[in-house]
Amino acid sequence: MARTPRLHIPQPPARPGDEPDFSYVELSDAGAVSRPEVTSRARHMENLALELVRVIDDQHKALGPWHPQLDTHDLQVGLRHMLLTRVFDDRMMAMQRQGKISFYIKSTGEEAVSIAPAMALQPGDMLFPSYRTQGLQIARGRNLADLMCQCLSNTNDMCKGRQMPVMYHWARGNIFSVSGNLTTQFPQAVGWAMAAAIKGEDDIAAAWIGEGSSAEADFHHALTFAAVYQAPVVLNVVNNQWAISTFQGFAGGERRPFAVRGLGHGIPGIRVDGNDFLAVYAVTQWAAERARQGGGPTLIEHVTYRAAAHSTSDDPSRYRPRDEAKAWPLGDPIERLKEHMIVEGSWSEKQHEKLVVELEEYCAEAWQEALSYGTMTTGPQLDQHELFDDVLKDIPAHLLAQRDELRSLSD
Amino acid sequence: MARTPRLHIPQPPARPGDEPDFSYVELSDAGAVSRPEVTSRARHMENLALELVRVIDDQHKALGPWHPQLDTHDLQVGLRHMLLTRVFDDRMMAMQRQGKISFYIKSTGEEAVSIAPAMALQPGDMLFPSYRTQGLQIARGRNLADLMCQCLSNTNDMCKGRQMPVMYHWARGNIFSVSGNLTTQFPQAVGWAMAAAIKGEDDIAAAWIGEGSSAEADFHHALTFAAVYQAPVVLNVVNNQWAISTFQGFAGGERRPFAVRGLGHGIPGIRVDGNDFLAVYAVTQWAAERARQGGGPTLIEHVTYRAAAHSTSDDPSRYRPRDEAKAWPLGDPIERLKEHMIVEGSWSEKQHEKLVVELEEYCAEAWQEALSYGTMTTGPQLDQHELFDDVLKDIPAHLLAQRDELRSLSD
Amino acid sequence: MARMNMIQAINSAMDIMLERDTSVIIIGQDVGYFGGVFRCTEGLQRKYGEHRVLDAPIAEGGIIASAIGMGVNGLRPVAEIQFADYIYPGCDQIISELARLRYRTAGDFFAPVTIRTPCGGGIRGGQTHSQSPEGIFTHVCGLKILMPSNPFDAKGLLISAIEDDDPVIFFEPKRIYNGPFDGDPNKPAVPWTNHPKGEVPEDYYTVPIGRAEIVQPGEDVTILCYGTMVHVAQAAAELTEVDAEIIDIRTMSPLDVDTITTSVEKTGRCVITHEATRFSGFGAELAATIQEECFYHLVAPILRVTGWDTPYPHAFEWEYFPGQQRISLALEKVLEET
Amino acid sequence: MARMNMIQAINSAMDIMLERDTSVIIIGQDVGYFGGVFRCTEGLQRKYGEHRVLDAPIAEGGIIASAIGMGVNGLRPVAEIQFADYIYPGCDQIISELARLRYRTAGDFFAPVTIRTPCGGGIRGGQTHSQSPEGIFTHVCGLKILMPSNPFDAKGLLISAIEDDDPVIFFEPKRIYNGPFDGDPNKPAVPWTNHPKGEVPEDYYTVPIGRAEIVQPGEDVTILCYGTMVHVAQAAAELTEVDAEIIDIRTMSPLDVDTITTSVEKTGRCVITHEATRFSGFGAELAATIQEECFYHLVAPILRVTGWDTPYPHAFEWEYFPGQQRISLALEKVLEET
Ligand SMILES: Cc1ncc(C[n+]2csc(CCOP(=O)(O)OP(=O)(O)O)c2C)c(N)n1
Ligand SMILES: Cc1ncc(C[n+]2csc(CCOP(=O)(O)OP(=O)(O)O)c2C)c(N)n1
Ligand SMILES: [Mg+2]
Ligand SMILES: [Mg+2]
Repeated sequence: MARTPRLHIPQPPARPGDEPDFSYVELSDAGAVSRPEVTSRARHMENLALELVRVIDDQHKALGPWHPQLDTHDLQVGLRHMLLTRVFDDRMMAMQRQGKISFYIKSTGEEAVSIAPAMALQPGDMLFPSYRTQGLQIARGRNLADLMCQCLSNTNDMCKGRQMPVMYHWARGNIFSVSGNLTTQFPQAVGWAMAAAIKGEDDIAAAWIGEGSSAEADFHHALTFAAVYQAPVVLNVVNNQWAISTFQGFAGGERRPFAVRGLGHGIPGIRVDGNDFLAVYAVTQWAAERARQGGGPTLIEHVTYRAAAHSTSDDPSRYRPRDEAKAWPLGDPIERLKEHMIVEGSWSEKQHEKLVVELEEYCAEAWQEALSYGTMTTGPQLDQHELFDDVLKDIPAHLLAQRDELRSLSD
Repeated sequence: MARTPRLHIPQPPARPGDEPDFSYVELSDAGAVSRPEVTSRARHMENLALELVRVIDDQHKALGPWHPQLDTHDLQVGLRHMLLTRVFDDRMMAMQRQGKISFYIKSTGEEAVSIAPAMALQPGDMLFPSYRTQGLQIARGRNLADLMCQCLSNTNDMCKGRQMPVMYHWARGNIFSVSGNLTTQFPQAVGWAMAAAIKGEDDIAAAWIGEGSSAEADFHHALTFAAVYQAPVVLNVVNNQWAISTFQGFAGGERRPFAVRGLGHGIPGIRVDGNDFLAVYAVTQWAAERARQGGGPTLIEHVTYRAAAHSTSDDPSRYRPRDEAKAWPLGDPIERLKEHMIVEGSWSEKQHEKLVVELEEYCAEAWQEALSYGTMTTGPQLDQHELFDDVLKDIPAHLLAQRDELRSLSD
Repeated sequence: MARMNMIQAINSAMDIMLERDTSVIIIGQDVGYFGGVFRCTEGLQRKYGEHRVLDAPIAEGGIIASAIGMGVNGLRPVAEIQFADYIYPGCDQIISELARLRYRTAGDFFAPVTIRTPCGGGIRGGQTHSQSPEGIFTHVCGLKILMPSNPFDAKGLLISAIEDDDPVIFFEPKRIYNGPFDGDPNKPAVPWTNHPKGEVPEDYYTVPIGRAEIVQPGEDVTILCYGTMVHVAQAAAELTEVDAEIIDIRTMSPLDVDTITTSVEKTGRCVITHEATRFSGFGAELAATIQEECFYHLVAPILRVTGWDTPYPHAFEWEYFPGQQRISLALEKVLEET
Repeated sequence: MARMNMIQAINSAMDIMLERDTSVIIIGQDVGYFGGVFRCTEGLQRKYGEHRVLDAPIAEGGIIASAIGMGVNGLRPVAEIQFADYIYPGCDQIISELARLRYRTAGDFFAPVTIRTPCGGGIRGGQTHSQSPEGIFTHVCGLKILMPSNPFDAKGLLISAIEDDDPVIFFEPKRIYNGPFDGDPNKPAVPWTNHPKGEVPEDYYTVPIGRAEIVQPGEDVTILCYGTMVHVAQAAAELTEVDAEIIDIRTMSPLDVDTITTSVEKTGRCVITHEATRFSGFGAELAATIQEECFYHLVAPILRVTGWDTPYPHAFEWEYFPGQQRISLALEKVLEET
């Protein structure tokens, strides 16, 4: 090339071998960000997209206008759900390493961004999950064994063996199906919310994607349709800094926070400390109330960190410093809620230890229950001929013929 | 439906029979908007996306920091190009009505948004047009007959009869091909600009879409890629208030101006009076300079009005007041530049009348020249067998066979 | 019975379904106040309100996606894509989501979306207003693909599609919106008025999905066609005075294989015609299936008469269009063999 | 000669082209610093810099669109779509733009873009990491569609693709990235080391686009296949001890019809196999063309052995995969007929 290239290439703060560096993450003090009325106009609260809503401070105290004032019971439930999510993740990861399941995706360090919203929303609200929001299932009380059965593609798998692990859904629990195709759920959630509004119902929708996924077309479709029709929906972008090997700068995070994308469409954007359970709860509650009152959509950017590998197929030490998670300035969501509760006097180290043990046992039992439905290779097996069901509502002639053909093979 | 629907449905200000109402268009006074350094950070000039850059005031004077200070020659060239565009449009419309061409799209009232940018950019800059920017061709000196030949699908058609009328391109003139598929050119322009930057070249790209088209996925792709790589590109959204029958609210214009979409990505957004030749020239020059200096992309919203029907297939009296164009608060771009030049003493009514006659004659001559290359039904004809060329660079075997088959039919 | 053209028949289908089922809604570009660029939704917004008949942003992907979300939330959306040429921005939502939702959730979720879209050439629309992309979607399992050839079927099939719990793409051959077209552009345009299939009940009725129709019985050769080509095939058969059995496929997927094979077993000869490009087009599936099912009955190779493997050109659309002459030649050719 | 697996061969092709032609650039998700999720671009960014090997935002439509723009501006982009299952958001830019640009501008503009994308199942990827969508794109005129079955062809074809001025979609059957796979998942994995096509020149060479390869000559039946299925077909032929002529299509579009018809005219029998779903899949085009061209030589119906017409399931991928047993049965069936 004749001349010097001058294309800007986003640069992550640190690569393997470098010192982790999160100086680029702009922080606000806990309690520092104002909380507008839910009926305020989007243009009068643009600061929310730039600042960082935080409730729990460095001394573990909760403060400021966004303090959701949850009672002890709710705090304990939240902590328990987050912890259970982590324990579940760890066990499934181990099971994948042992070859019991083919694949897994952990949400370690990001538990608050699903648990807190799921608690702040109403049971009738429809959730459109990403593959890293297993916490939604747990917070809504899903039987752990059901999730495990999906990962095992066994006889109790709600997907009948058709989907890779973690692609859960729960119709009765109002949780939509996880798609392998990024961001597709975002505008679908908007459509769901539009239908609720058309029917005059009060339910709202909420959806989750990663920050990397915000580059997809469907992000724009979601914002446009949500803005045009003022759909009652809460759109969550989980900015965990990484999308497989590319840091958030490759989705445009170098220039403006993802919450600001909302403002471009006249949608309120809120940037929240995703590792602060109370803050996430509060902003979700605010956005949900706004939506339910007819105020339309809100875009929430959850600032967090993907502490685990992308998936069991990934090795992050190839592209980021090994100890980056430790340097993450917003800490760990479980630790932070726990410390807060201890400081508030509603929790103790001892209770915590006991809870961990209890949850591990619960998880182990659930695993045993799940195994009783078989694995892909042992125990009871799904009927392979069901692979022809549900392509259409009724099996068409050519699929019946193909099923017969498969049947004749196995005979 | 049990309950009252509560979905928001955007409402245009006026429908057939109603009084036109443009009170929703937020205006600024001419000269009132500040002009930042081209090196300023996007976040320090967000006001540009909300205010309206205007140079020519109600007394036809040019003023303020955006006054481009063009000399008389340039003003006359600009006026001539705009006028020629209009004269050309009127003739082609008439030709369509007479059945000489199958289809046409006018740009009446929007001439400034192509003529002024084309003049403010460098000849080496690559233009990615929409179907309503014939002015780009005219400003770059395209032979009128060439454009007419395209509309006639005749033997001199640069598209060899393959495209509907107005789908021009001009490789030598650095004008890309108009696509029938909305918005596709936007991210392509970004890619072109990325390549220029990779090669270390100084050329930049510019692209045009309508405001309705900003809802398409490719708008988001363009903004994301432009922001991430800081591509040297000027992205123009022509907000002419209508997209066929739907007013700009259905693209999200009810809430925030389209220029604000840029801010969501950290891209400077400028809202400009699209009927003010001088203002459009100035903001384009500013954005081009910024891009050339490595400052990355700019999104420009041209606030204008589609004075004509969408196309020759459309009848706007079905969906908007007949006299809406007259009520448009930003006037007509040709009238405004003309009045300004008269006030400045560099033009006269008489010169203007003479010019109109001259251009009409030029246009009539060009039409005769174009006809000498045939029409779809009369005169010299394209070779129908060329319809197999250019699918691939070399004609593959199966297309040779199909060509033979066609040949055997016509024998 | 009323006389309707295809636009009126399609409009009537939606009108009836909007009336019968409050969960039916219409969404698309310009479909609301304006009534659609081809006027298929004319009057519907006025009648059923802005919450039932929605103008949409210009984003086909967003239209399909929001229709899926609405479908999951109990509505029955009918989404219009203004031209089939503009369906591609919706491909991911159609293929990865709409077609797969029921399967991947083992039936727990589904979205009963009908996508209506005008297709086909012959209106001087050039390469971006003339395409027939049905072949792409017939390869996508989980979708039902329809194309009617007349007002009666259009209404009955569209009602079936809207009532169907599976996703349907309903292609509307725009060349015959106003009247049957036999492939000769020089003849004066004919309205649906005198065509038997232009008689359309004003009330609710259905034409079943998944059934081809024998438009004309015959002994010597089977012609498989759909959409506009049904009329062109009929004209070609008449022109050549061939005793052709003409089958209007109507539902490309799932395909009514029985009707087709029964016919070819009888005639031993088959010509397939569609407007879409030939290579890997839907005609290939028809030929592949027939040669497999009817191998021992075939006395001549199955021929395909289709659009050339080029984009649809503006200037030479009649040279491009698989017209009477090409079909006639194919008929003669298959009949030559003994 | 070196021993390479398919990943190394693909990497080598790009390495050589980046070296030889400064207009070649690579763009895709995770292709830069990380070297790609399948490691096909490993080391290339380090060697050629961040302006030649670009990590991209997660937007397939944007990747294709920007590659088109770069192509128009004189570069020769090689775009990676991380999985073929994720190509759909790029459909509009591929079909409406990339494939049509040369035609609609009568040759004045073109974009020499190569799209690389891993396809196929057998890695427990479920329905969103196992698809083979080549059939959709073979129906789109203006594209060239390739799928290699071994390292030697992969490198030679990829170099041809990058040098080609037409747009190419280069499908990489990921199941055989590391070794040939005969369809039996219970056998230990085999590396490319001992396979003759695992011998790959380190330097520049090309394998021509548009030419099928007779992988194994034979007299009794022709097997048409590509990608992973080449190896499965070979195993099935061996298993059944059938004297099969096995043809690796390699270029699906434009298709090397001559090699195919010459073979079928000789053998009189044909089995077609691909992993993609059957209905309207690429096998249909093969069967349709062959029955037309070789009608009088065929002694038995052409059979297709393909993925079932369902999404690719996670649990039953081997029940889904068109394996040795199904191909063997088809071979036996076509040989039964006399
Ligand atoms: C349409 C599509 N393109 C690409 C992929 C492959 N892919 C899976 S996850 C992923 C990264 C997503 O990152 P992000 O959105 O930040 O979510 P996170 O993994 O960080 O939770 C990619 C590229 C996909 N699944 N779908
Ligand atoms: C992908 C796609 N969808 C739909 C259309 C049909 N269509 C052509 S022009 C148009 C309206 C565009 O409006 P706008 O972008 O505001 O441009 P304007 O006509 O006002 O200049 C529509 C919907 C198309 N050409 N391409
Ligand atoms: Mg992420
Ligand atoms: Mg417009």
